[in-house]
Amino acid sequence: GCQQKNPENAVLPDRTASKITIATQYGLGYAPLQIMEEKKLVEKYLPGVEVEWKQMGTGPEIREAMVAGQVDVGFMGISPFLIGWDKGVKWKIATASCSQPLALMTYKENIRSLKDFGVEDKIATPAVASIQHILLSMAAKRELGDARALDNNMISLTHPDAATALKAKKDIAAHFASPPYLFEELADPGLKKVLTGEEAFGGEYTFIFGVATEKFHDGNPAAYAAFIAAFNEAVAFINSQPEEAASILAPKYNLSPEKVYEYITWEGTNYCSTPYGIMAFARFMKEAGYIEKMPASISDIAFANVQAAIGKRYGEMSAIEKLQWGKGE
Amino acid sequence: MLELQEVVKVYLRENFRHEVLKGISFQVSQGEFFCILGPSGCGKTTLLRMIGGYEKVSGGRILLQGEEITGPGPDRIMVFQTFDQLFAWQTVRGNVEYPLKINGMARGERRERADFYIEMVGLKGYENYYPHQLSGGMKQRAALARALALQPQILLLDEPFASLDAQNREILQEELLRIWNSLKPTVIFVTHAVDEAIILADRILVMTEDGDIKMIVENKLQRPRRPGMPGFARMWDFLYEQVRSSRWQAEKRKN
Amino acid sequence: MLELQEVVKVYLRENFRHEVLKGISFQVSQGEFFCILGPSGCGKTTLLRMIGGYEKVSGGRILLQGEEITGPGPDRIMVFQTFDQLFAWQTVRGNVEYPLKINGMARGERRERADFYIEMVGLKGYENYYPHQLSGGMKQRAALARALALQPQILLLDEPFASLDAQNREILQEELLRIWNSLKPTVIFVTHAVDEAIILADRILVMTEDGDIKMIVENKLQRPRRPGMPGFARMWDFLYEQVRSSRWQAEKRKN
Amino acid sequence: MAKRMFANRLLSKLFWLLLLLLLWELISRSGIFEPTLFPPFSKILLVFWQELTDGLLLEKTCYSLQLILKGLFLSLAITVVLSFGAVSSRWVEDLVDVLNSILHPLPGIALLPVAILWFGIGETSILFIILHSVIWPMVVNLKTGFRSVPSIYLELGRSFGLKGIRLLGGVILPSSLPYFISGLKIGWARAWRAVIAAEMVFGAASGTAGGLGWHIYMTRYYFDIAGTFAALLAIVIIGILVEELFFNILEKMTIKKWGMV
Amino acid sequence: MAKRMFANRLLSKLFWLLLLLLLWELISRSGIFEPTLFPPFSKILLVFWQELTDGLLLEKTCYSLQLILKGLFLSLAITVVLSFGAVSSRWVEDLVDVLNSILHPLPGIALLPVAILWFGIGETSILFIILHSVIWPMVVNLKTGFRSVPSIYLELGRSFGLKGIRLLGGVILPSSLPYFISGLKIGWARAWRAVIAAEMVFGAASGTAGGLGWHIYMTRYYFDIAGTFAALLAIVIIGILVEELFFNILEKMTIKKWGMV
Ligand SMILES: Nc1ncnc2c1ncn2[C@@H]1O[C@H](COP(=O)(O)OP(=O)(O)OP(=O)(O)O)[C@@H](O)[C@H]1O
Ligand SMILES: Nc1ncnc2c1ncn2[C@@H]1O[C@H](COP(=O)(O)OP(=O)(O)OP(=O)(O)O)[C@@H](O)[C@H]1O
Ligand SMILES: [Mg+2]
Ligand SMILES: [Mg+2]
Repeated sequence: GCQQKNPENAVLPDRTASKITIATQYGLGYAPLQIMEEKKLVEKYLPGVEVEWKQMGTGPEIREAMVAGQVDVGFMGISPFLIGWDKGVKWKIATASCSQPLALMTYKENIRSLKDFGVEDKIATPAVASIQHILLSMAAKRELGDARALDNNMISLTHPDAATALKAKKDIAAHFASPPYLFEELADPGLKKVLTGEEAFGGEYTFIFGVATEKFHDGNPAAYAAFIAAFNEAVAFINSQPEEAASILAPKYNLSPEKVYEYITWEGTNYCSTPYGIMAFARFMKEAGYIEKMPASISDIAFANVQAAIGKRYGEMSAIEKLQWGKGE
Repeated sequence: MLELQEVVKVYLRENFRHEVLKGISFQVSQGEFFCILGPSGCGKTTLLRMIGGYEKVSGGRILLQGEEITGPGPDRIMVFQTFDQLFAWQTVRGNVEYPLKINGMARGERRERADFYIEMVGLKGYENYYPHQLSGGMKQRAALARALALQPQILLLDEPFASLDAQNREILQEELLRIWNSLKPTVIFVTHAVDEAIILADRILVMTEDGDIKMIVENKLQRPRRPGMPGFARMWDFLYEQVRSSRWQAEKRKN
Repeated sequence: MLELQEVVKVYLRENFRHEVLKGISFQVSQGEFFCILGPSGCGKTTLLRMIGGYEKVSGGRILLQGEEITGPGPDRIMVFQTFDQLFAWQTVRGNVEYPLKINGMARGERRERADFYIEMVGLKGYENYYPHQLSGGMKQRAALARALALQPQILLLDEPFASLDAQNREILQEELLRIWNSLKPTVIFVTHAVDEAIILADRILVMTEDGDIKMIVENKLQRPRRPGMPGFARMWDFLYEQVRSSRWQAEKRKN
Repeated sequence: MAKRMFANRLLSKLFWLLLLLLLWELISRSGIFEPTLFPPFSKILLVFWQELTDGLLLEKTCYSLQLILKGLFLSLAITVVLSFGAVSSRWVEDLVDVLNSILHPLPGIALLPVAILWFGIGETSILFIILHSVIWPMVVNLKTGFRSVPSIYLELGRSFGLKGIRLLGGVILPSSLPYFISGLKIGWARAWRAVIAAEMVFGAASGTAGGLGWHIYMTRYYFDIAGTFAALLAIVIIGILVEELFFNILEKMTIKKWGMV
Repeated sequence: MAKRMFANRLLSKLFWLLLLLLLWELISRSGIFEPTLFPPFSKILLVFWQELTDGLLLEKTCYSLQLILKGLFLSLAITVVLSFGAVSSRWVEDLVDVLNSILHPLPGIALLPVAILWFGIGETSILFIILHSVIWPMVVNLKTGFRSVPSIYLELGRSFGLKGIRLLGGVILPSSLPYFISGLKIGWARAWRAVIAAEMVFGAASGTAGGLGWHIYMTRYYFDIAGTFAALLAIVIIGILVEELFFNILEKMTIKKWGMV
């Protein structure tokens, strides 16, 4: 983290005005937040702070709520964040949350790789600039030599609807799924994996980020620091005591603790507050025209604590910094 | 032939049965002009509606040519007492033509027939008016024209002339009798006016206020009838007295 | 005092102006019983509605105590010609009581007054009926009771007795005159029946079929009036002739 | 209109209901459709029963229902004011017409940015979405109803000295009650749809566990289609109860008794 | 009801419209609200104009409109059949009532699994969502309308020998036209809402570039709120045109001319 602030020497006005509103979406990708809420970790680092938890439907709503000043820290994918940043929203990445396995699933026997997709074989991704969409374009560039090769195959469908359509074998051939739909689809013997997210990206990448407004970061440093510290502790807790974490999380998801345990320890799942792959996504989105600006450096889009976790070596990039650019650089 | 056998009508209200008609029996033969006289609220409209098939009997039977009436039909056309019986979405001419059209009459013929009856009831010039643009009496006349134009076997007329001036009423009485003479439909005619009953009817049914038959009077006066003619005044006095006394008796019974 | 000055009423229809009333002027003094006679469709209802303030004049003025009428008011109550003037959601008693309640009468008093008038019009026992459960004549009587119970300065009655039997009509004529004698409201009474006009009115306005004044006749017969009394028949003949000729003239003018 | 032969309509409705459910069960069991997506009704019922007994469903239902009732009452008040304004004044009528043609076709979801900006992301925004869904169809119906009041009733009301709000309550509302009830029925159903949709967006934003809409979102997320249908079943059951107990009785006590329908 | 003094209502509506827009502009420019979420109307108009001139908006609007019209016509037919069945037969009425209380409150989004299962993810599913949105409010109104037909009209119709479908067309429909038009107005607005919502789900799934709903989704996703509002503006303009040109003229030619309102 950045300046490790003791609650005792926190600046006075901060302590009185300490309120933090955190918005998440639904799913186990946001598990550290439920741990934080349940174990009152923010309160631990900043006694007296008032934490408001909001669970919302999709990324754009969280983004709008942050722009409207209703939310201090929101969790979302890389694309909604970068699009907002590109449009001038004053916010930066405060932490990564997790990586999760993504995979392109199909029920068609004849499809084994991207080359096998015919003109009529539709692939569902959640939205045009979604991470799934971008990963697929990256893979198309690598395997087919053209980032736009699959553009006419791709259609937009939300995950539940795409999963439904895939199971019903109706109108679509493949679905670029994320958990828990991916788990569900992997369990279906009629479906098989064509491509994983890491294969597409060519390395590790972060799936979900915590984004904070600059207003919150600058105006309420104590609360910001408490949030980061608490988040890190929650991530550490999940990683070191997954069974206990699973039993805390289970009731919140209406699932059995065993199931939750299975999910949070699934191969490819990694709760980690250090981000991976952010610059590669930014570059790709810029190239594809989804955004107009390219961040000059990581510190343009991430707060100092993130920069600290990534590091910056003189002359060349640090090992983790390199990973932000993926294998493509 | 129309035959009512012990017809009873009961309305159920929250806590009690309102027995409107208590066992009415009479017969009307084909082509007869039959009048019903009776105080307001005695059940004349109800009776007519049951003959028309719009209302179920609560007891007894109504037979038409020996068969029980089960619902409305184009053999019996009723002119209702209320002013809202013209279709609001059709002009006067449209209203008169419509049932003819339904029954398959060709355009030209029905136009001609409609205009004939419209003129007869004195609504010439108002063919293209919508009902809401007519006066009360004009609405009633238009409804009458519509019914007459259909030339049904049985005409059920519920105080069709109540809202007409004496002059108009006289003319229409004459026209009605002319039509009746030439086509010989059975006419059942409800009226409050004793003189109207005498001028028009072959037989006159007088009802008591509590929904029973007081008497049926045969009207043997020579047609055409006029108020001043011999026997008219006597008949008038007699009927008037009957209606009045039926009312007082009912009142006494109530108290 | 009510004064009409050159009142004109025109309805605009798609392609032409229908001039219903063409410059009507007359005065009715406070407490007068004024009758309007005229053929169906001549504009009687329209005239009454304008006095009631429900309809705008197209020309001329209507003055009440020297002030122009701008809209309806509780000083003028109208009994309409149609059967749908009772509030469907109130019982007979509710209907009669409601305007009294609006005008701030205490519960007990208005109940008493309502019941008095309901009995007067012969609807005792029907207090709790809803309008759709009444016969046509009963609806009209209930509306009359409601209007009388309000005891307004001016009563506008549009053929209130048209759907009543002779007996009921006679009783209500008497009751109306009794009330008029004791409270002395101004009454403007539209009727088709010449004898009714003679029995009731101080003055009788005869209208032509095309919406003009034919004449205003002063009725100097001694009250109480009865059809058989001296002078009645002569007056009847005279008025009847006037109404008839006004109709024929109009017809001739049209052709 | 059509006269009924049997007094007890509930029986015949029950018959249809059971028939439909049977059909559902059969189609599902036939295996034509993927059974995880189209679970047999018996399974839905089982899930429903479990969730009902552990109190979860009841709690969520109450939460949503509470929002709906608030929304409906507010909508009702606003609708009456708008419609009455519209029939009283030409200017207000034109304003209401303009607002109606602008706002009625706009989906709540498209107004989210504004809703979030103005009302935040709590209950108020959900209420806003409900109001936006409920008010306009009710205004359309009530305005038509007010305009259809027979002019003779208005004339009588004015004659008796009624004006403004008293004319509204004494004459206009009772006389346009069939339209009003129709509008209320539509509003009730719309409120359900709106609350479900809004909760899916605002989720458990208000700090509580959320209502049925959020529950539907969650069950769908974890592919628990039977759970989704169990939540829908709760809505259906409440819908039928309200129809039979509230609307039918309301109609029997008013417009049917008065001979209006 | 209230008599109008000026014949030209359009003028006064225009006045209100301009006033509302001015208000929008002023509030937005005042900076009380975050301007990216609440862009000034002038900016929206600019975007609207750009998108209009480059043909994009027109194409998207036509696509959505085409879906709506299909949906409305289908719904109309189904509604009339259902409502007529309901007034003709006690059994059908009970079935329609049951269907209505089951389906009316269910949000389209909750029926998505079933819709996808049955109809896939193409236009048919969008149509299904539209029908589900439009049919029920229209059924509620039309059923009330049919039941409110004065019994004297039915009696006359039957007397003249009308039965079944001819009674429907000749008497019942014209007499319940105010309800019908109200229902149609609601249905029209609902169809818009439904098509927007459905397109957000099914996106450009049908292979074309998608309609306004998809456009709204995309602009929102790209945080182009002015673009979102420009799309809404297209809906509003069409709404006003249809209100003024279609509904007003329809009313003038029918229920107003007939003295029904
Ligand atoms: N739905 C109903 N419920 C209860 N009573 C009713 C209902 N309909 C009619 N009645 C009663 O039936 C009786 C007869 O009514 P009807 O209309 O037949 O009288 P009428 O002889 O035609 O009278 P009028 O000359 O006044 O028209 C009335 O006392 C009325 O109250
Ligand atoms: N909205 C309208 N448009 C055109 N003409 C109308 C309208 N309303 C009424 N009229 C006409 O006005 C004339 C007078 O109608 P009014 O109701 O005053 O007659 P009336 O004397 O009361 O007749 P009745 O004795 O039959 O009731 C009629 O010729 C009628 O056609
Ligand atoms: Mg009668
Ligand atoms: Mg009249």
